[in-house]
Amino acid sequence: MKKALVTGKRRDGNLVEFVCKCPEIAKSAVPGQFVMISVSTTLDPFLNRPLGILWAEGDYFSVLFEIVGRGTSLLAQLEKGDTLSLLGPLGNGYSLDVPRALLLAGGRGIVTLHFLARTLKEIGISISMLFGIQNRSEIVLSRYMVNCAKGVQRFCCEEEISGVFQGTIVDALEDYATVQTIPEGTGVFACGPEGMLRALARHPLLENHRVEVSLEAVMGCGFGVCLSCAHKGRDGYLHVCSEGPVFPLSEVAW
Amino acid sequence: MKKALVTGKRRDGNLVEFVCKCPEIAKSAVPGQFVMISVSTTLDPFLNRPLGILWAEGDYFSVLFEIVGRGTSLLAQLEKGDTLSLLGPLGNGYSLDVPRALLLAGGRGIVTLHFLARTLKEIGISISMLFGIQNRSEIVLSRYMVNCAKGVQRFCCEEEISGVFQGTIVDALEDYATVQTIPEGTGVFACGPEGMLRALARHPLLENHRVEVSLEAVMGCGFGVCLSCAHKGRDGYLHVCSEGPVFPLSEVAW
Amino acid sequence: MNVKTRLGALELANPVVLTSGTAGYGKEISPYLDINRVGAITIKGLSLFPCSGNPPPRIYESASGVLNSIGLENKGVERFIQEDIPFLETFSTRVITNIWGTDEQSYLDVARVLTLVERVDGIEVNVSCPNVEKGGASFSCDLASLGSLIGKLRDVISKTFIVKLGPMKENIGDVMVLLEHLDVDAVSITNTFPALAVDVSTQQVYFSRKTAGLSGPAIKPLALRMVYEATQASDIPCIGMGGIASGTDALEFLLVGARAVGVGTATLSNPVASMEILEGIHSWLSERGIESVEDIIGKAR
Amino acid sequence: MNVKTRLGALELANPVVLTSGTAGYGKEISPYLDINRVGAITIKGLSLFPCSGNPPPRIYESASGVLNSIGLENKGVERFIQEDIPFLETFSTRVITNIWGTDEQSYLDVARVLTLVERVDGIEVNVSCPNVEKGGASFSCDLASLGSLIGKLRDVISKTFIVKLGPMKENIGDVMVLLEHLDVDAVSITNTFPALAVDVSTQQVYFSRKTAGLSGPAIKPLALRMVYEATQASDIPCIGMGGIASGTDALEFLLVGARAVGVGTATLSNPVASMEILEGIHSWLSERGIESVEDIIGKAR
Ligand SMILES: Cc1cc2nc3c(=O)[nH]c(=O)nc-3n(C[C@H](O)[C@H](O)[C@H](O)COP(=O)(O)OP(=O)(O)OC[C@H]3O[C@@H](n4cnc5c(N)ncnc54)[C@H](O)[C@@H]3O)c2cc1C
Ligand SMILES: Cc1cc2nc3c(=O)[nH]c(=O)nc-3n(C[C@H](O)[C@H](O)[C@H](O)COP(=O)(O)OP(=O)(O)OC[C@H]3O[C@@H](n4cnc5c(N)ncnc54)[C@H](O)[C@@H]3O)c2cc1C
Ligand SMILES: Cc1cc2nc3c(=O)[nH]c(=O)nc-3n(C[C@H](O)[C@H](O)[C@H](O)COP(=O)(O)O)c2cc1C
Ligand SMILES: Cc1cc2nc3c(=O)[nH]c(=O)nc-3n(C[C@H](O)[C@H](O)[C@H](O)COP(=O)(O)O)c2cc1C
Ligand code: FES
Ligand code: FES
Repeated sequence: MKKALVTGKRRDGNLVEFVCKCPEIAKSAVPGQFVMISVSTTLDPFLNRPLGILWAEGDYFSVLFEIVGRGTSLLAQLEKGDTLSLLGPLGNGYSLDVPRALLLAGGRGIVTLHFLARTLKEIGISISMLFGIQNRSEIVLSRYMVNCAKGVQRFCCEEEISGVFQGTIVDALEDYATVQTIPEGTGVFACGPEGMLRALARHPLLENHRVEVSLEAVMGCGFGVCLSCAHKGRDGYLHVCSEGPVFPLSEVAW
Repeated sequence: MKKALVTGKRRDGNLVEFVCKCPEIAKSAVPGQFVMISVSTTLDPFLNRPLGILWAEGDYFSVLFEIVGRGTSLLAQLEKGDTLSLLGPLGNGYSLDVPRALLLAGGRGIVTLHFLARTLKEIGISISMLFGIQNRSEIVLSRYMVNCAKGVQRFCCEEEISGVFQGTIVDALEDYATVQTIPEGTGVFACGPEGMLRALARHPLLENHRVEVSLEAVMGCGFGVCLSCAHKGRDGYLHVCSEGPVFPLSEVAW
Repeated sequence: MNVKTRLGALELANPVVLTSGTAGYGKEISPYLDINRVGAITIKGLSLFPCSGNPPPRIYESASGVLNSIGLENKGVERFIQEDIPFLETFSTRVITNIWGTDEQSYLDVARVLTLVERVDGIEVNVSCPNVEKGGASFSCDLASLGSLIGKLRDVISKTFIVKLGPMKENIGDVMVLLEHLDVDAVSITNTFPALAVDVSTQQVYFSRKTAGLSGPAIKPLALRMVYEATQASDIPCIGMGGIASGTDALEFLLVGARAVGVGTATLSNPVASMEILEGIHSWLSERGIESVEDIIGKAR
Repeated sequence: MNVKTRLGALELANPVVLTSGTAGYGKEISPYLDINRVGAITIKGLSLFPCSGNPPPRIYESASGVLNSIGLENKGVERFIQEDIPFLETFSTRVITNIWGTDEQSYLDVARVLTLVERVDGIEVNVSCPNVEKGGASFSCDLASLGSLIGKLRDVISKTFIVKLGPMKENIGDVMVLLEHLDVDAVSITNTFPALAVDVSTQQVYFSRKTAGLSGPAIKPLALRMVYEATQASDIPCIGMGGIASGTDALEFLLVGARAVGVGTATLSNPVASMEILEGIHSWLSERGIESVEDIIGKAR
């Protein structure tokens, strides 16, 4: 297991961000990858928890997570100065060899797309980003949208918020497509709840594009030994931790 | 469960003392009683740990423990400002209706005898105290000997330490008896390892005295429902948490 | 909201039951918990004569679990009636007495005494005590001896008759069908699991009787499976137990088919665990607008 | 210090074995752990044909334990030989292949293929796979069908022949005596325990196959008891496993009679758990001046 020092903590309601120092992980991480973090020093809970990498720079990287159960609650108790025990970076990242990119992020799916956007921007690739949330409780997540000088940036919410496009990310995509065509060759990257990804999978607007999605699965190990992270694929099961978490949308089935 | 705020922490090697604020416990505790402290917020370890009360005064009381295993290690991680979840005060204390007292403390057995000595001193009963340790690593425990103007105070160690009587607490008792007779009616109170208590049980010097000993047992609940804290007694098993932990030596068997 | 439940003819004000061996004879838990507020209290296993139990140590902690080797220590049924029934008479909660014996006769003798005690609402028969040599273990190891014991007990027990099962060789569905034929009113599932602990410091087995019974959160998934299979095989009301420490745990047992839930080891670490569990059930039901606990019993299939 | 141990004719450099299903086919764990340093690696359970396993979710966490419903997914023996044996040939560690089938014939077919593979040192037969319908479960439910399968396999297996047992109805001592008669080289004890999980948010059973197998620290006391009873009944060398997560845990299994120890679920939370366990054994022995691990095997009786 690697060790990472928590050098920063930010908490907004149920969302927690840790900035961590761990050169080994930070220097090799690419967008789309994740870490497996130990959440307890006792024998309960026993398994590590997977969290996407929000950004990595120099000796530092960051994770952003929602408190949803036992593990994330325990993790949220750690403070600046505490040490994390973890594995990573794990999994395969997004393809960076695209002429331009359209990023579709739903809720906490913004985590790995934030990292992707920063990276694409750095290497000079133009990006557009649509970010959707279900309700106003998630509004703080919009902080992680990356400001891209050239590209379009859209924020939508299924609940009514004044000044914000009301609808799902699919609605926002359709709306976006009325003003902007998605040029052939655009790399489309999506990360968000299963329901959102499923809707995108059947969407005519994306039919002829190379789309990559990042999947989640309940994980045992995160490094390929236990086969617990199965997700339906076109030909049999995909293993999210070792073959993903990023997959060409065309390989995924629901 | 009651809550107690840790208002002070002192650590010397493997020994930890917590000063705790909990008026409910502090105001009713008597010497010889103990608390059951929760050592984990997860489901492992699941049971509470019994610890004797070192002193209680006003709204505060204190515990002093040795780190010996999983539970005490976890407990030792708590800091000033943290909150303990606990039950107590539990069990029956020492008899205070004695004309004078002789206290025999072995190792961390000093915990409850420290409280007893302070209390007897307060109510004006003359005390003598013999305190023994096995080796120099326990020397910090001598801090908890109570200075009693009138009585005798002796410190012994099985290992050689210059200026300190070398021997077991039984040796020290015999040595003490050569210079000082133990007047009839003296309340004799002993707390320490099983081996020490067993040696005292057969000792001719204590034959005609009222001796009370404090026993330990591995405990499930600490409040009398599970019957796990059995200790051999003259007539069947004694239950350390509910009938003790203080027993007349005459009732105990080995 | 209606949290009432029923074990045959016995109505419980709520589904949370204190299990045998973790609440003493009633008196011991009372300073910490108002026993009128639980659905029922089950008394420590009683035998005809007092039993001194096993030599210490009697308890050991494993990962999220507890091994006990109490050895069914108890004061015997006569002393219980003299010393504790008067105390229990000052309460209105349901009282279930747990019993055990070393042969059919001794089971029958205890049952005959307790069935005459007015304050006793139910008699729970422990047929799986792994801690005592020649103990109940033999009665649950095959259907024939189990059937013989239970059949005879049925004839003498006029209270709500509960059979307490533990892990055993026979298929649990077959056991349930047998118990249904024998007209048992309810079952308690499960007792502890046979287990072992080793003390590496002495390089010896930890308990003098070698094996001991595992309970606590560690066994919850095993207990859930047993309750699931038992309640699928038969409609005998079931008190589900094994590692319940939270409202969610209790709901899991109700969802798979238990009509009541037992709280054992959790009481040892928190004497009011049962009350917190009951509150957990209450708030979960009310958050979902579920009117009656009946509505969720057996919903997970 | 001598930590060598022996499973029949197979010598292991140390007693720590990676268990089946928690180390992949070898390749997956290799970036994290030098597999030459463990006593042996056991490969994920192989069947004659590839098997796609159970629908997700496949894993659930309970108190100090893990329920899995992988459903014995594997690439099949042929692909294993093509894709993974060449990789394993670059290592010197002992390789044990775990196998399963749906009837005697399919077990025999896999065994026949693997017994010819030079790199394979041992064949471990899983007779207790609770996750697969019509799976191994049937072979361990009575002595006759177990004996029939094992007898036939013995005839075709020329490697070290290991039978992997799980919880079952038959008395474990009787099973050991039977296996001794059938000339089995070693046993692995234990496989996972049949268990159930409920998702209260959906009010449904969590796994699509309903029951799943419980492993991890929660089951250690149950596994210790099985190993204790098995090694008392027979001298067949035993790989003890179930919840081992520390050097102390491993020593407990060795003390009750295991000749090697398996590390499974612990690897999932820490890929080098096996190495830390081995170091724990080393330092415990050396602190006590014990020369050889042999000296403590079976000392706790
Ligand atoms: C590759 C990957 C990357 C992830 N990145 C992030 C991230 O950046 N930020 C973030 O907040 N969350 C992320 N998740 C989800 C996160 O791992 C889970 O929320 C977390 O493991 C829940 O742990 P818990 O103990 O708090 O919840 P539990 O008490 O275990 O469960 C609470 C709920 O969460 C679900 N859940 C549990 N484990 C997982 C899992 N592995 N994947 C999905 N759902 C799960 C359960 O089914 C249950 O409904 C990621 C998951 C994966 C697989
Ligand atoms: C009434 C009473 C009062 C006590 N007062 C004090 C005190 O003031 N200060 C102090 O340091 N300790 C005291 N103890 C002992 C203390 O409870 C144990 O050291 C502690 O529970 C060990 O917990 P653990 O998880 O760290 O050890 P574990 O990992 O559980 O075990 C480590 C070792 O401690 C032994 N042990 C475990 N539980 C107990 C127990 N309840 N009693 C005795 N030995 C045990 C085990 O057998 C083992 O050898 C008291 C015990 C009792 C019964
Ligand atoms: C200390 C202790 C004593 C027990 N004594 C008895 C008993 O006398 N009779 C009985 O039928 N079950 C007895 N049990 C079993 C419990 O009633 C219960 O069935 C089991 O512990 C599982 O529930 P739990 O995990 O909530 O504890 C005892 C359990 C413990 C922990
Ligand atoms: C994810 C997972 C997959 C497993 N797959 C297999 C398998 O294919 N064949 C087998 O015999 N045992 C399998 N097992 C059982 C383990 O090898 C081991 O016997 C069991 O988990 C107990 O050990 P542990 O508590 O150390 O994990 C699996 C266990 C887990 C957790
Ligand atoms: S989580 Fe273990 S293989 Fe993917
Ligand atoms: S520890 Fe439970 S009765 Fe004493």
